Amino acid sequence: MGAWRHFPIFMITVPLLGAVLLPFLGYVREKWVPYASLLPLGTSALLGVLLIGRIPSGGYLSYHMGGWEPPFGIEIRLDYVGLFLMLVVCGITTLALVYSRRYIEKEVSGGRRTAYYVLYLLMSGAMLGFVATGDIFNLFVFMEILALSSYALVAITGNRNAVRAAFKYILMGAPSSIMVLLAIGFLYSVTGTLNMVDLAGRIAESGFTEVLIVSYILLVVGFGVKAALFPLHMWLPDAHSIAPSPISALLSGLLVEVCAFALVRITLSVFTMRASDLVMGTADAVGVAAAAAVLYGGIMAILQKDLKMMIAYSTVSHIGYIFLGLTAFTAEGLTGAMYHMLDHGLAKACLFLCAGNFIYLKGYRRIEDLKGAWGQMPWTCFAFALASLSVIGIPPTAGFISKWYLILGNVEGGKWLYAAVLLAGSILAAVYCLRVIYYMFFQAGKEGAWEEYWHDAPPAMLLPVWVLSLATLFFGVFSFLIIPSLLKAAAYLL
Amino acid sequence: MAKDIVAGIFCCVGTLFFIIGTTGLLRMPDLFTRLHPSTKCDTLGACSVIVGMAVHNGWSWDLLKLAFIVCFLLLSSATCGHAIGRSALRRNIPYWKKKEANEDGHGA
Amino acid sequence: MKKVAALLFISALAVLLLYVVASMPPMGDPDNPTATHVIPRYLERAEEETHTVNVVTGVILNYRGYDTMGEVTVIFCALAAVLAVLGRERRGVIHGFVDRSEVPASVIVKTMVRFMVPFIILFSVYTILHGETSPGGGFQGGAVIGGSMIIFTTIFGLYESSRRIPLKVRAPLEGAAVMGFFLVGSLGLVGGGNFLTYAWPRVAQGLHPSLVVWLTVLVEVGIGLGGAMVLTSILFAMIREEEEIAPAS
Amino acid sequence: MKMGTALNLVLILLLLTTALLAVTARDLLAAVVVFSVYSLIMALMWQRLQAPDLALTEAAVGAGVTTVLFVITIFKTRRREEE
Repeated sequence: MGAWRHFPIFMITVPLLGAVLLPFLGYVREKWVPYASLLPLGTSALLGVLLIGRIPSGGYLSYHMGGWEPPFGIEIRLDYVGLFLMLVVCGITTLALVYSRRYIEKEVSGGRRTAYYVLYLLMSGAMLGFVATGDIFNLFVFMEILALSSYALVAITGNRNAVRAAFKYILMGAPSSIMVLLAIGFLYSVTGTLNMVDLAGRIAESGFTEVLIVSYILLVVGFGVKAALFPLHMWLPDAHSIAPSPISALLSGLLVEVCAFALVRITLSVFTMRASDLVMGTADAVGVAAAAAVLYGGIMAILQKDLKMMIAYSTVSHIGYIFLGLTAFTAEGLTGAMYHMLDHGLAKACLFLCAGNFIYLKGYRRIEDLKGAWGQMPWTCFAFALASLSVIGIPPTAGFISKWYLILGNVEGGKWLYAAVLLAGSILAAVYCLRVIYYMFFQAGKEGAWEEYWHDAPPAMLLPVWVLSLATLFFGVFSFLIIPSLLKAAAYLL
Repeated sequence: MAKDIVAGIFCCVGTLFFIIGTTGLLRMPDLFTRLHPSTKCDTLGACSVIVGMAVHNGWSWDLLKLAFIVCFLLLSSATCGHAIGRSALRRNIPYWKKKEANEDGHGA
Repeated sequence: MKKVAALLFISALAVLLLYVVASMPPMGDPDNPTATHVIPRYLERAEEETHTVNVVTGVILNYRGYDTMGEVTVIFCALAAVLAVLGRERRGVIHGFVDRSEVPASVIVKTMVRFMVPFIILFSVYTILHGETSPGGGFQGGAVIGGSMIIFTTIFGLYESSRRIPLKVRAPLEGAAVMGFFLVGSLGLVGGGNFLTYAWPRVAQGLHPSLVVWLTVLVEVGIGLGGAMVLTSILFAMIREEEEIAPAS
Repeated sequence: MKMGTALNLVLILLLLTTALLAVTARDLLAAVVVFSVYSLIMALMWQRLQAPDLALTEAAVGAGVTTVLFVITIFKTRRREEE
């Protein structure tokens, strides 16, 4: 045991510390804030990279906070899947932060800029803590930071629409937080513990079935709202399309997935064995909702006129994909869902940042405005096309791999209908993505609108976009680096 | 025993003042007349309850705390009453006139 | 229609919750799962292990200190959220707020507030410093200081009170709670402990136990200062008017 | 009935009443004032449930600070709820 066992906790706390130090820097030298905020996230990413290979794919790292053994103190429990997700979080947040500087200078007024970076760091740190923790109340605490910072970040531009979208988000989000808190309280009252592993054992012995059932339902609904599972997704399209683009990328590419992951963790590691009947019943319901989400999100995305709105509805659809993989309860399905979290995160972040480039340079939000955009902003358009391919699931990209495993998992679990729904979702994705690509590359622009001068987004905004889109390609071609370990970890989780 | 009786009397007197004060607050017709029972009787009521508690408790360091509570209560209650009354006066909040009271029966 | 749906939803939820509460283990039963699993150790050994007489403080700052670190981050996050929506005063610009009240505070009120505020702050300092022996602690004390700042500001105005607690004091101290936790947490690493170790294993190895008490008090002071500054900053951000009264000299 | 139970019942009834009033009041300032009363009763409840730390927090934050912040918010926006 070297110093590396302390890395996870510093991955989480360094961004939080950075966030509380920023206001002072904002007072002394406001211009340095965007650059300085990169430092804590970079540190986290570095520590995460150093952790690669330390955690075996069948095992986990258990870190006892304050040295108190688990049921008494708080435990950080990081398995292979958790570390994988933490690395995804670090990568995407760092890239979107690089992107932020120019975009935020334009969209957010002076007095609020420091607050933007503070909230950004808080959100990143909270996501890392959320993924890593092994204590169910600690999960709630980090969920609160996450929720609070995301409400504020949606509203940060301060115009009327943004505030309204944020308010809608709060109206959905606050009750869901209360539901999760109530569920945790109920669980504590019948088990007397908050540690997830300990809870699993105590639940197996507990005789209070009614309380357990209700608390599970509350957890599913609570996290379902946060993850925007189909009937509870109402807040998502507004919030995700109106927020500043880097924040949209974070919300769509990470936040909903992290919440879905939390639900999975609770399902698989807290409500095990004894509660399996109950979980199966709820899982069926979730499966139906997820299948509906895939189709509904796809159809709504086709109907949209606003580019960011379209991408947001696509997220609703893809959350359905992830949940369909999870409810298959097979190693392949789970692997597919995990891998889909990665490639959807990368692709969605890339799409939103591309949309941000269009807004930043031209102020164009509608899809029709993009006619002939390729002649003016080729780099952005190419990245957009590449990420779209991953969203559709065309072979060399990562989207293909994850969809392949998702369908495989559902077929293996005997759920042919869901496999068909997944395929249908891909066709819908092809329709809404290819339409945009068609406009960009093969349609002539309006006279003069795009022909004025050749200038693409500044390098600081192109670099993250390209890194993200190339990453979808990379993880498609080199999926064999990760998939076997994920399969092993998934089999261990089940 | 005698101590308990004295303490009980003080507490009862205090509670009585509270009841009177609250009744006054509900029954009085306008802001200025309501200020009168609510501030005066509350101060007196709370103070005599505290005196009762002090008697019940006997000699100890807790007496000092009670004395402080009485001090702060007297100061803050009087100041609050003054501030409310003064701002109401300056904002020309209308006084109560007997005729209006008769019209709607209860006065308030 | 909407109202009926909302009513139905609420009543369904209420029935569900009442049903759960009815089937929960009876309150106060010594055989409850809550009373037999984790709690006994807290109650029996907290004083020896955490060196805090107040078990609550021992649990929230030591056994579950990481949760409390998250909570203070939530508080800080609330401030950041308020500033993200309302904006914040900037350096070198003196801000004021237009006094909307038609009645200025009288001399009596001003004198009383000037007399009382030090006592309130004294009380909150007492609450913060005695968090490990008696009920209270950083959260409560910080809130009381914040309350005293609210009283002072409503009577004397934003200009006076932001002269006493200027931005250059508030900006670094707003995160004092998280910083305190991080500092104490990192100190835990010295000597082979884990993050947030308050030196209990080191005490077992022969270090003086007052170290643990001092670290606890340090965290409490951090929480108190941070909470007070966060509340003050939220208040200032809320009552600040958009127009800037005078540029800095 | 024991004195303690009676007191608990009274407190719970007051708690419910104030909670309902706070939700239903059309005048937002009245709602805030009732909510502050609710917090105060809640603080008493915490004390009766033997949680003095919580009681202190509730009294300071719930009844004190949030009330003032709510009042400021109301004076910055509209006082009446729209019908």
